[in-house]
Amino acid sequence: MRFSFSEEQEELRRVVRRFLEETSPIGEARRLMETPEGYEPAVWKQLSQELALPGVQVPEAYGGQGFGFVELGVVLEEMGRALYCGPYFASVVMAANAILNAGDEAQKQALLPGIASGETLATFALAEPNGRWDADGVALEARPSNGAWRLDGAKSFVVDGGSADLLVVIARAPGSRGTDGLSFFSLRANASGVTRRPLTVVDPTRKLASISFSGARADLLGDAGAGAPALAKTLDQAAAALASEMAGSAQRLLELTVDYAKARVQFGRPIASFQAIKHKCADMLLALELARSSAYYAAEAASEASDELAMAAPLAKAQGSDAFLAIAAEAIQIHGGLGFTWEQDVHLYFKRAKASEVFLGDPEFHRERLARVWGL
Amino acid sequence: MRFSFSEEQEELRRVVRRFLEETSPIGEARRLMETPEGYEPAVWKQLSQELALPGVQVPEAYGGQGFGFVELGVVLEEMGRALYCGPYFASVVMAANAILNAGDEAQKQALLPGIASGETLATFALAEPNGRWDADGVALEARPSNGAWRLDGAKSFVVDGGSADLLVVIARAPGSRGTDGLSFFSLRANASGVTRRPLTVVDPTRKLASISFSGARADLLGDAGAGAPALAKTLDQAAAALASEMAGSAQRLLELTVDYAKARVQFGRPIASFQAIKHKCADMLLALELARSSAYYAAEAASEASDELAMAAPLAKAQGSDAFLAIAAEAIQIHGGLGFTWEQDVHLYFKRAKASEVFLGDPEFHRERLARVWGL
Amino acid sequence: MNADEVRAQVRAWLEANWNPELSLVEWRNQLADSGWGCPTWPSEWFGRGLPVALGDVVAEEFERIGAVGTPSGGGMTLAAPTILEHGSDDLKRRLLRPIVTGEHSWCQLFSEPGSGSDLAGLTTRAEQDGDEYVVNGQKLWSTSAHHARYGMLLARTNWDVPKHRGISYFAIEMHQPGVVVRGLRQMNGYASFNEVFFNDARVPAANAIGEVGNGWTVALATLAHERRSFDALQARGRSPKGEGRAIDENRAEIAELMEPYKWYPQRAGRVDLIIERAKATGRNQDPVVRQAIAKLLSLARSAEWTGRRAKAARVLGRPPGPEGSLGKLYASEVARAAAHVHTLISGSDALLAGSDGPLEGLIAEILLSVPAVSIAGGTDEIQRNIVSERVLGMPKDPQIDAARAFRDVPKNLASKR
Amino acid sequence: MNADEVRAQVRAWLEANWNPELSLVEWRNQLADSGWGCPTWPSEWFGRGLPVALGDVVAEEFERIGAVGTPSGGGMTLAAPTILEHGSDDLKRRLLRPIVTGEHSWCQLFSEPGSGSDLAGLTTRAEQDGDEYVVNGQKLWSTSAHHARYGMLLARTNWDVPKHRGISYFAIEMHQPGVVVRGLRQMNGYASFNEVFFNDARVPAANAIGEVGNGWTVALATLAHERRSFDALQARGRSPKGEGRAIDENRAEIAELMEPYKWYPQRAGRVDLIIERAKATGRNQDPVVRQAIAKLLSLARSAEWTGRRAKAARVLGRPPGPEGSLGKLYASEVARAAAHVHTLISGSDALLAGSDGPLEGLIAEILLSVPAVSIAGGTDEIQRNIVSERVLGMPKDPQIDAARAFRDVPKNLASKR
Repeated sequence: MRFSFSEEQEELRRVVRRFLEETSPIGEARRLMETPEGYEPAVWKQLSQELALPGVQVPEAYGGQGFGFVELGVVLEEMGRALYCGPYFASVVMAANAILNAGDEAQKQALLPGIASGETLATFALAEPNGRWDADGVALEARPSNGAWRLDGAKSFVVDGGSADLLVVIARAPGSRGTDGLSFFSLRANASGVTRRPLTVVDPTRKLASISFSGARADLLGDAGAGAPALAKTLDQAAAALASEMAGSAQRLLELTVDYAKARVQFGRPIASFQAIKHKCADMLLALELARSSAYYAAEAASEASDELAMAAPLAKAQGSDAFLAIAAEAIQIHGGLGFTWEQDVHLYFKRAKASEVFLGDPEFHRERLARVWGL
Repeated sequence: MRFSFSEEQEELRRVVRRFLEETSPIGEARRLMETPEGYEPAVWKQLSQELALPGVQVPEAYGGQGFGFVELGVVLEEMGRALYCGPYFASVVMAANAILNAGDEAQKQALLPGIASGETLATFALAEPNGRWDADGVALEARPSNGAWRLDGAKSFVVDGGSADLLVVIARAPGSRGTDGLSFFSLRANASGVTRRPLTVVDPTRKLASISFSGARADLLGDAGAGAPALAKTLDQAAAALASEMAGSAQRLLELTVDYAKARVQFGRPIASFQAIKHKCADMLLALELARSSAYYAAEAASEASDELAMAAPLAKAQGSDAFLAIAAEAIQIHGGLGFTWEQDVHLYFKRAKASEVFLGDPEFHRERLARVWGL
Repeated sequence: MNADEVRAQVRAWLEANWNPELSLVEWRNQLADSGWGCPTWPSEWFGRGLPVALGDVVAEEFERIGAVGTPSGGGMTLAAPTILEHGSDDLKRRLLRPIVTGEHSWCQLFSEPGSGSDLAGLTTRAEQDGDEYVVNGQKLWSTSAHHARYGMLLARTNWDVPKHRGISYFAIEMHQPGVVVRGLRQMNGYASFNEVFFNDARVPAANAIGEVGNGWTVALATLAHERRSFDALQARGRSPKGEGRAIDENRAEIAELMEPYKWYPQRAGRVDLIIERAKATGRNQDPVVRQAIAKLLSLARSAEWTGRRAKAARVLGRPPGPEGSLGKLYASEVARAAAHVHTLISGSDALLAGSDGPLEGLIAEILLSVPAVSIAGGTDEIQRNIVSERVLGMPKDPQIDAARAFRDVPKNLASKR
Repeated sequence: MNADEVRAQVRAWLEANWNPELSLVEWRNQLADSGWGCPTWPSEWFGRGLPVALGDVVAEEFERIGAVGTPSGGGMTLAAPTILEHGSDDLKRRLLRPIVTGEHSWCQLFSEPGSGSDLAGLTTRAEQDGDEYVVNGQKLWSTSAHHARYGMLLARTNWDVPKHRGISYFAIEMHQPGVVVRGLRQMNGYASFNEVFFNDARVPAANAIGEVGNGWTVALATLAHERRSFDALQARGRSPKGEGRAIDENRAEIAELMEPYKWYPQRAGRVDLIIERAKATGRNQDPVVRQAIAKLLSLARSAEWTGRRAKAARVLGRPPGPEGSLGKLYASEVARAAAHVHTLISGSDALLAGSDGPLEGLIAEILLSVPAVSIAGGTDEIQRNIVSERVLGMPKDPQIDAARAFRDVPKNLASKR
């Protein structure tokens, strides 16, 4: 582990930050969260064609930039900072990695270039109405039917499931249980037998959909019944990526809050001079730096495809979402009454924090995974 | 529930406080904690004969004052405040109640007057080296042998087990499990087959002993095999009593700390004027008042022998020990370096808090009992 | 006069006069004339000068018979008592009756964008112009400004004295061109509060409640009434059962008044739902969840018991212990913990709101409302200052603004003039 | 001179001169004369004026060959660098060599009962009497005062200027009638610190390090060295393996030096024991315990990683980020959480200490030692002030004493003169 970013990585950060400050100021998030698709195609196009961000971590062989998860983490940290609204997490973090982990060579050749170029919007449908994010939660059934497969059941909490063109899903063989009989599939979102419904969400800057499948025709990714390891790996990679995104949001929140406290005068002095506020901010910084450290560590572990990822990812997710939520709550508190208003931006981050707490599994779930990793 | 003390109860509080301030200043606790028996017989005699405190809650029919658990709670709150060192908790709270709950009329007649008068020092041996405080933890075996019973096994964490004359113990029929086959017994501490060993403890102001039994001859209290309800009730009564004692200690700690903060000058002002210290003290008060409220509620529930006790006692114990420990930790923190020294009294209370956290079962144990009471 | 006599009298009067078919205003004019509507007010001002205890007796009889009483809301609970204590006879004559009849509803115009915790730092200004004052500035957090006829306005009339001494308290007409009211949306989607903008609004000098420059003292009286009135508001937010014009009009009046408070139960965390939710979701099987619930309910119960101790002491006429000042801080702690446990129970469903969310979106409403508890009506930080100073007797922070002319005290850029 | 040349030179010198059979003092006199003992010191003062990086090279060679180096402890890490920076040549001549040889050990005499967080508020006084100063007062928390030959003393020589400007820094002889050292017992039973009482103790004016009245500046230099030296101390608290008089004497020296630090690992919470304890007790089966452990270890790991980030930035010569200033606060958080988890794991056994307690009393020692972490070397409250001011750039609390003559600043009764 290097515990630091290279000059190139810092440069990437500067480029992405500048781009998002210009194209996605917080007002954009406010506008887009009221729209059904929840993103601005023009910005997505620019971000794909000029910055090639969707391909940042896709191998060059599949039309990507071939960078690692550290670079992906940098991009997500900046997107979290800006509260960027777009299908990046769904398509690049979840779907692309699911395909990389589960698909065979030909399938990667077929599916990844579109994602890497930003032309295809994909997503990975993992959770179901039962709300679980592990193998036991998968109930969607897949049956072979002359050469292809048929899916029956329902997925839910699917990120940007409403706007995606390509769906990657995990399903199981009828009668199988636990980690047995799990397989990955891909299908077009508009395939017959697929019904998508947008969900009303706590965090409108991240769109979720439920998707039901009734005999929908899908293509198997990789080998039938061998999906469990790829599921765990994809979840860990997504958790690590989410940790970076949360760290970026939390960092921004702390900046907003400290700036506000320095400018806000009560009793003839900036409230930033009151020890109660100072110590709250110090505690926010303590939580933030832990979240950043674990997110960075998880990103490095993912980049090196090291076994450490199985420890680092759940750690970073559980700690990162706890930190993000605590920081968001204090940010509102320090902003006082104004912090509770719609006009102030803090609540947008608070809602993202609240959603991130349980998205991909809540802290208790990931800590239990950690306990197992540590042999408890 | 009355949520207030009567004038008589307030008067009792004043009397006990004055008595303990005169006879048991904190210096006494420092002296006695270095002695093996850990109490001052002269003070015990005075407290028994002049104030009749050991009998406060023993029915008049058995030589007591016939007051209730609220009065007992008042006495314990003051003992906690003074960090009084003596066999009161062992003899009056644990043993007397065990006998009242388990014994038959004749046995109460025989055993209680001595305890109520303070002449007999008794204790109740519940836990064993496995450290549990419930029926499942009881492994000590009792076998009938011509008219009497023989005990084999070991008890531990026995309060003032070293100085007690009379032992009340709970044991089980060989081969029985859980709440079945539990019976109470009484025997002289110096009976043959009884070996007592003082334990080295974290809180030297409360002496503990381990006691092993090899064929020791004991008398059955009440009916054989019917001890489970009396065990639960005795534990709840003891937990409620401990809650009052802890509230008294915590209250004293807060007073010591606020006084210190007002007197201690740094940077040209009393540290009590720094918001960080003020808010810490406010939080200590918040925790204290919750602990007092739940302790008082539990005492009333015990007095009224209401079903509420099964809820109020574990609630008061878990919350009370958490509050006491948090308050003790902050008390040391606010006292700064001096708070960590032997000369300062704070650490005596901290050690009592640390011990009270797990004595009679740790907060997790009692919260799980609560969850069951609430039908979860 | 003792309770039974009062009871007999009011009962007789109500039996003789209560008529549900009257218009609400007609009926309340009878209440005003008879003095039975506000029996604890002085007899020369629509009351009967009864002690509070006997006032409760009168209320019981109204409830028993099902007669409509005086209106709820800020007019009766805040404005009227303040006017009675500090207002001129002219103001009492002009303002009290329409409060009693409900024709005039009132709103509070105290807080400002630039002065929240530091209320006395307000910068809305009132400048004398003949026998009127001209008001400019902005107020915030006014719950019922959108339908109020009058406002209780705090404005600065003197900038050359320390902040507490330059404030005046006015009864200002809301229906005038210089006053603009705008609803203020909150993060949970509701809009329970208003912003009020004053742009050369005018108020007669005769509408000053108390002396000009002495407004802070008057404001403290209003705030004291406010602390007492919230329970009352809840209690009186019920109209009598039964039929009739007066009753229907009263229902409508109360509905309008209570509208902004819809989400308050969610703000408090809805601890009452925890056990059933845990069982319904099966999460009650998880030892970690069981611990969290036991901890939360222990906190909530003990906080409630602490409140009961305070009440009991009051009833016994004993000096109030510390328990009283702590309720607001407990409420924050409970709400925060409850939101956490609701999330723990709901798992991924905590992502969903509206009809997709658990309990038709109620859980989401809880999660997005609890942040208000620790802010509204005095932040937790201010409360901790109060507790440590008033209960524990710890010294204040050094006050750097209290003694200086307000003109020279640093202010928020927004509120600089 | 580059690393290889230095390495070659020191290696040659050591091979020629290192002799374990010499007495420790004999050997160290050779180190002092050769300059290889403290190669980063100036060549005119027992050193060779090498940059720090090359100093490490020399240290590596000593380690490789197993030669004894200069002593650990306050003399080398605090006193000597302070004297080199601020001391007169006369002081350097008199005081440095016995530090290098280890004949004189030193102690720090900064903190007082009345000035803890506010070190500059110290009230130990030094009054001039001819060419000497007479010292009266009390110091606290001095780790090695009981075997120190000299003390680094901060005393107030001028009460008519603000607190930072009236302090002087002296090198005072500890072995004199006016100085009494008393061990101070802690709540965990150890006595790692001393109280030092000055009763008309005397120190030559020539022993002032830096100018009289300028002691605060000199003290800051010592404190800066102290922050750096703790790791170093740990690192150098090892004597070379092997046999021989010098090595044996060095072992004894180190044993005496490290004695007071025995309980420091317990103070930090012994996170390293958690997993094995949980398995040994079977508590690892309890989901509640599993959560608590996962939370604790996550905290501990991330805190460690945060430290690694700071180090990495230093190595790359980048501006230190916030990570650096946070370590001490993380240490408190980890220790507190670890004590909680150890209790959760131990259950009733947490009642027991000594040979009856878990791990022969080690768990009890943890529970009674962790309260020190958040106090020693700057309380958590002071640390949070520092973090919010230096890292987040938030303004200081109003300073009421900084500008006033110290004589007029309120003080603790105890330290009133």
